[in-house]
Amino acid sequence: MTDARAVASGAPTGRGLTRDLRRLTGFTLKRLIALFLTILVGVYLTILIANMGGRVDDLRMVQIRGDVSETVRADPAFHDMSSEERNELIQRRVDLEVERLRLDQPFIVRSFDYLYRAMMLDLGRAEQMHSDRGAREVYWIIVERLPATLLLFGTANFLVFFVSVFVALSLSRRYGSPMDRTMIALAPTSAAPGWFYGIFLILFFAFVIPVLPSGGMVQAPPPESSLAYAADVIRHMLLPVAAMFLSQIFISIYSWRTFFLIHSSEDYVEMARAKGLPSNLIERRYILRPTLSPIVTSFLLMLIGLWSGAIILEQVFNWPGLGTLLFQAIGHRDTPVIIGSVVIFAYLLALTVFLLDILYAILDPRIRIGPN
Amino acid sequence: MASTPLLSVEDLKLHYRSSRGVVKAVDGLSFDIQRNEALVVLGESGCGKSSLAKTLLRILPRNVHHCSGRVMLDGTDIMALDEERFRRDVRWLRIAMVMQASMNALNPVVRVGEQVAEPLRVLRKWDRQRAMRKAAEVFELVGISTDFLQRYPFELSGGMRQRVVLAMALITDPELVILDEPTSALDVLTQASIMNVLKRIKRERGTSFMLITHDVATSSEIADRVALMYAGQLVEISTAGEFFRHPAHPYSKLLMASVPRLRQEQRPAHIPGQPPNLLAPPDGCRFADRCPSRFQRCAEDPKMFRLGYRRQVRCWLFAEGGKRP
Amino acid sequence: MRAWLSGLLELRKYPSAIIGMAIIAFLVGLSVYTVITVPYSQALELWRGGEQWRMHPVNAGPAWVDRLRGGGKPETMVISSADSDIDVEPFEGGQRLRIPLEFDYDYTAFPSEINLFLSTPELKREPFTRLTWIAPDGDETPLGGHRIAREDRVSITQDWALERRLGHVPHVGLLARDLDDESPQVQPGRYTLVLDAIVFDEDARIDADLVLYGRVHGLAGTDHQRRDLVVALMWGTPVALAFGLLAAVGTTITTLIIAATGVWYGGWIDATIQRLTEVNMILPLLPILVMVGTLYSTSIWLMLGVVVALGIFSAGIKMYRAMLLPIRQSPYIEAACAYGAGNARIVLRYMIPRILPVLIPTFVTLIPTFVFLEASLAVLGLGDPILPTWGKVLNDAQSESALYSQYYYWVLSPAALLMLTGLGFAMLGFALDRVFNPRLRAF
Amino acid sequence: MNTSPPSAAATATSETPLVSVRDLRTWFELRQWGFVRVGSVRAVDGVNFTLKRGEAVAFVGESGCGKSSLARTLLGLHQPTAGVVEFEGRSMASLNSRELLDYRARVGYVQQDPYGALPPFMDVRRILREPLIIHGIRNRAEQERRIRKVLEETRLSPPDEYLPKFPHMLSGGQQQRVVIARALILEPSMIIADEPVSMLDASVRVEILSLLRRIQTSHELTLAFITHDLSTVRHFAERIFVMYAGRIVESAPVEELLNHPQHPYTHALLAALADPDPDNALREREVPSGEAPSLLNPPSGCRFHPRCPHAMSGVCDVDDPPDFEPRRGHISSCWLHR
Repeated sequence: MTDARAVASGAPTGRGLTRDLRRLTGFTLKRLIALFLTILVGVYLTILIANMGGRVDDLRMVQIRGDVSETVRADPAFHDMSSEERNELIQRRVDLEVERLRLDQPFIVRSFDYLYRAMMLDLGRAEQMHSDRGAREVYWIIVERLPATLLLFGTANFLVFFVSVFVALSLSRRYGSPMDRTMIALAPTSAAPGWFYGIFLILFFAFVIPVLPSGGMVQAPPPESSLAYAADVIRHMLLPVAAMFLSQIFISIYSWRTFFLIHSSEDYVEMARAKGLPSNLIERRYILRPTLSPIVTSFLLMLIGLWSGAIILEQVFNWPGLGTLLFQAIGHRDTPVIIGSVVIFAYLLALTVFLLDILYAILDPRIRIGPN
Repeated sequence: MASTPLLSVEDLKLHYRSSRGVVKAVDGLSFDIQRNEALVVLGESGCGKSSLAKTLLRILPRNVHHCSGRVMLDGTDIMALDEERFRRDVRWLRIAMVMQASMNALNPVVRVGEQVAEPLRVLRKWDRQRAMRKAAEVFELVGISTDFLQRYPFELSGGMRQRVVLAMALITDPELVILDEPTSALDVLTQASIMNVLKRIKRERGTSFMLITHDVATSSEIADRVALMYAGQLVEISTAGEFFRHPAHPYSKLLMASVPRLRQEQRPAHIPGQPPNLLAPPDGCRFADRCPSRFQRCAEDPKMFRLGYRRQVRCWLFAEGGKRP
Repeated sequence: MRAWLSGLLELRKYPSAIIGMAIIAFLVGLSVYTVITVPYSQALELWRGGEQWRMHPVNAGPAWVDRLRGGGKPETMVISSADSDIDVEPFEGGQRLRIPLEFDYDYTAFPSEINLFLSTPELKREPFTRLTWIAPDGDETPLGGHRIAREDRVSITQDWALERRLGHVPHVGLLARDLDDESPQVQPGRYTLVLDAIVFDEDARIDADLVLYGRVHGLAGTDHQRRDLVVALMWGTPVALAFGLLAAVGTTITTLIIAATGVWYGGWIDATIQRLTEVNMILPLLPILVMVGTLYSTSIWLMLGVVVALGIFSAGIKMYRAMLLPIRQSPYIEAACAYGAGNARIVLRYMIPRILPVLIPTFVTLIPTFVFLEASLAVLGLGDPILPTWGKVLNDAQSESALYSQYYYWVLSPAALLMLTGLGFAMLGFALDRVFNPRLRAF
Repeated sequence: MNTSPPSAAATATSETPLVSVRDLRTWFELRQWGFVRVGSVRAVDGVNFTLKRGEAVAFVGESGCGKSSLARTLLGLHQPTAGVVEFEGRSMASLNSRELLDYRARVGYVQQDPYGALPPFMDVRRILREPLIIHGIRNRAEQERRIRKVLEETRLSPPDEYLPKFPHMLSGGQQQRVVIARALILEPSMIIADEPVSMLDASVRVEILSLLRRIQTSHELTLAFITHDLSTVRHFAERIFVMYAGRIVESAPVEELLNHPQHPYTHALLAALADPDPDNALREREVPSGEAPSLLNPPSGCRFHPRCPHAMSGVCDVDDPPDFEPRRGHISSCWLHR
């Protein structure tokens, strides 16, 4: 008995923790390697799609030739050349440019070069666009827009996530109540994406009853004090966040409610009830905790979905984020920016997936320790 | 009798709704359990025996339709207590339970030690140290190494998990432990060793047991008395000696004859027919359809007839016995 | 089969399922009607726009909305010379024609535009005509003279000299009761536009059509290119349904078969499929579609192909895999192996049918997702270049700042149809989910 | 009944056992990420036995002792890692796919969980037709005739009542009859029944076991009956193989084994088993300590030695015990018989 007491009073806790930490580190490393490979393949696929075995190169050749002849013709220094001489000069310059861009090498070779540069986040230079500070590097153009996107989507997602989980928990307690039925009935409204609700919200709150701005991130000119600036950004965020919230919340509540109902009929929940535990403890430790990993998974999957949706929602609300950037790049046919955005999206998604894995392992000992 | 029984159940009913109608899972049960007594509730699957356990601990399914009756624990009607009182005073402190399918009875993401100590921490407000010490004690009692306190359920074998669940039921020293098919998924050797643990606990601590099972052979390992259920009703309550040696109800007789025995030449026989549908149980005796000694009166519903000391049988064949003083 | 039937019968208990099915039936009916009455080639031709729409107003709202609100906005009026009594007065080497174009104007609002279309078929010398506008009170306004080409349009609205003379735009000034009023009222009654023409031919003819463009038009109104939106709204239905259905079928079936194959064979095949799924998970669908649309073509069929291709290794595989793994272990599969069922038979006949009930609701709810995806692409300006779709209407509205100009109908009608589609399928899908998903049945 | 070979062949083959298994090993490789090997589970690890035609035998052991893996290996569902399985004198490893399909028709399989063993989306008719279709019997009338015949044999009559039913509409006993009918429909010469009654109610168990036994005798089938419950064996098998941790530790005719158990493990099993008796409550049973070993890493020497009350250090924990024959026809692999 004394022996048992010594064992029970602490030592194994420490041992258990170090064991868990060791396993967790190993798991994280493994996932990192796997994810790195995944990104590698994903980005390479993106490059392949973007170049479709070199078709973009043809476009670029045409463009280079056009640009060169333009500059040559416009330069008064070459005006008195004969047309043959001029053509020769143009050809030389084109060749030089082709060599500089290494367009003379086979695509497959360059594709790995592109891959290397994309992995190093060297996304090249934009053809038309530039960042607000004037940089032409795609990387800077994108990085400048990223915070706006993160702010908007982060806020909306967290709102949807926490509100839905907590409403769902309370609904699963009030199974069959009028509130419960209403939520079920409202769930199909989530078939429409956020931008769709955005249009209605703009219609009502910016035009029919003009109380909120119809788009943008901050009024022009922006307010001087940072407090007023923040308040103005929040005012501009209201409609897009509401749009995303509306389009997601009911389906989220519905699925969480069902999820919790299913899990609250697990044997161990029944056991906890039989054990006389109070219901808030049961909810916290017996319903939420064992199901945290699927909850987090679906939250992150929702994030992934919304990343994609960002493009159009930002466009509808004229929000100066990655989505609008991509939209503008389409308008300018600025290929490097488009490809760069896709790569950055891929990185963001990969990061999300990685977070998901690690959270999974932290939350669920079954994954962390594993049945070997 | 002079002493009040530990648990006394009168006319307990539990009906629940299903998509096809109301299922009368428990339909008017009355029995009692004395202190330090083990009552075995025997019955085939679907006869309502698991619902009985859940009704006693008031962990009812969401689709309950009707639940009534009196459950007296040491003289107080615990069915009349409100939910919060019941939770704080009765659950686990006085009646604990070992669930069927212990595989899933443990929270997969909480270390087993904490789960076992949890009732003390929550209901008795013990501090962690003290609760864990007690947990280590019960682990010893049920025969698990205290190293396992820090393990997660999925790291344990089925037998170990079953012992953990048993430890959890014993940690509050309850007066009554309800065991719902505690060993049905386990191997013969593990089964026997868990039955040994139960016997020891009963002997050393004077705990009362209610063992719910369909396995006649295992039930005899611990039974002081046997209650046989059929289609939501009790058909016979006897002392173990009488039930296993001289079953009274025709169903009891057939059931005993159907048990394969290792040390007996006689070949087991099966019971023809099937149990009735609990959605619409037949009028009259529910076993009549399958009963070899059926006669006219079986069309009426028999009541429990008294047959000797603490022995009752729900069969018209014993109607005379019931009239005897 | 019987299980399916009883499942479908069960659906009757869910009002949302019935509403959903009614909506879907309506949409399908509308599609069939559209495809039959307006053939594909004709729809494309109509949607291309141009001269064929010259008789339609620009950005007119739906008529029924105005009538519901008790408004008296005019619809388009066409007064044709074919219906009027033409005075013919021959002279040497030609004739003098007097064509009165009479009409009653009883609307309370002014038209949005006035044009006169003239055509003089087979004339060698261009005739000359002088126009006079006669109001109900007898006031005559000369509109000047014109030499008429073979096909000619006299845009009375854009007659700047006339506008200066009247003090209002011509389509207001010509119909106003009192020109000095800041906001003039319509003078109701019979108007006449008289064409006095001199033609230099014996049996010459002049066809004239006076068009007073309305402020409302038909069921759905018109857009900035005078196109009737009914065409786009109607044709948008079969396009949306076909896209949604094909994309849903394409992704679901391929994904399911791949997941089942992976689960059945296990080992490196499963591992490869899993890794591919992970790669696919980090490929963002919409940006890639945008990229493909920008770099190659925005044909709806190419988009469909890309959607399906990217959908094959989608996250759905993980879901199906999780559902199929326990099925792969289930005794009935083992039994099938023991009596000699082959791999293909096990995958197609034993594994897939088992999860079909769970799949059908997912499939139904997937359809609107793709419908909205197509609309999203169109709103981004990557819609199919030639097909009329709801998304394109939204895109036009967006780029013409419809909301700012208060052309709400332009946004609301395609949005309503999109919403209807979304709701219809989602309502049915949710009900199906509750009927066919055994885990949900109790709830 | 019509599967029995022509009489000339019968005399020739009556000497050769139906099934002969020599040093059979079925190991399962544990892999990570689908390709990295991290170890093997030795589910069946050196098993020898022969089964005669028309014989009913039982394999008894705790769960995880490899008895189900053995059954699956015999059924050709797992590839043996090493060793030989011969069926009618032919090694299974030498069969081509056509012959393997024929073999599958010759061996029927009855599983533990009758509900799980039936595809829930098929009705009884379809369930019984499936094996026929797979084995090329496509004539509808012939299919129907065979289906009705097996339903009669398994006492599911009248057949018309059961044919259109789906598994969930049947009781557990009826489901198991359908499973047995499916195992019989290809007219096999052997049936492997893996815990056929452990998920059924006590009152139905005897019925199903009797049915299996009756079919076995009337069709002169070989019945390999796998169970963890010794008490059901007595009346339904002629010979018993006791398995422990991937090996057969003892084999003998039923009465012989029950009355004169030789191996300590068999002793323990018999001591742990209760017949219903009120006196059971008064005594504790002798149970060996510990649990069955992990098959990933089985103990050296005799696999039972860590739990054995008679273990001799230096012997039992070092060398594998060979098969001894302490009594006639009674084989036990334990160093005590040395």
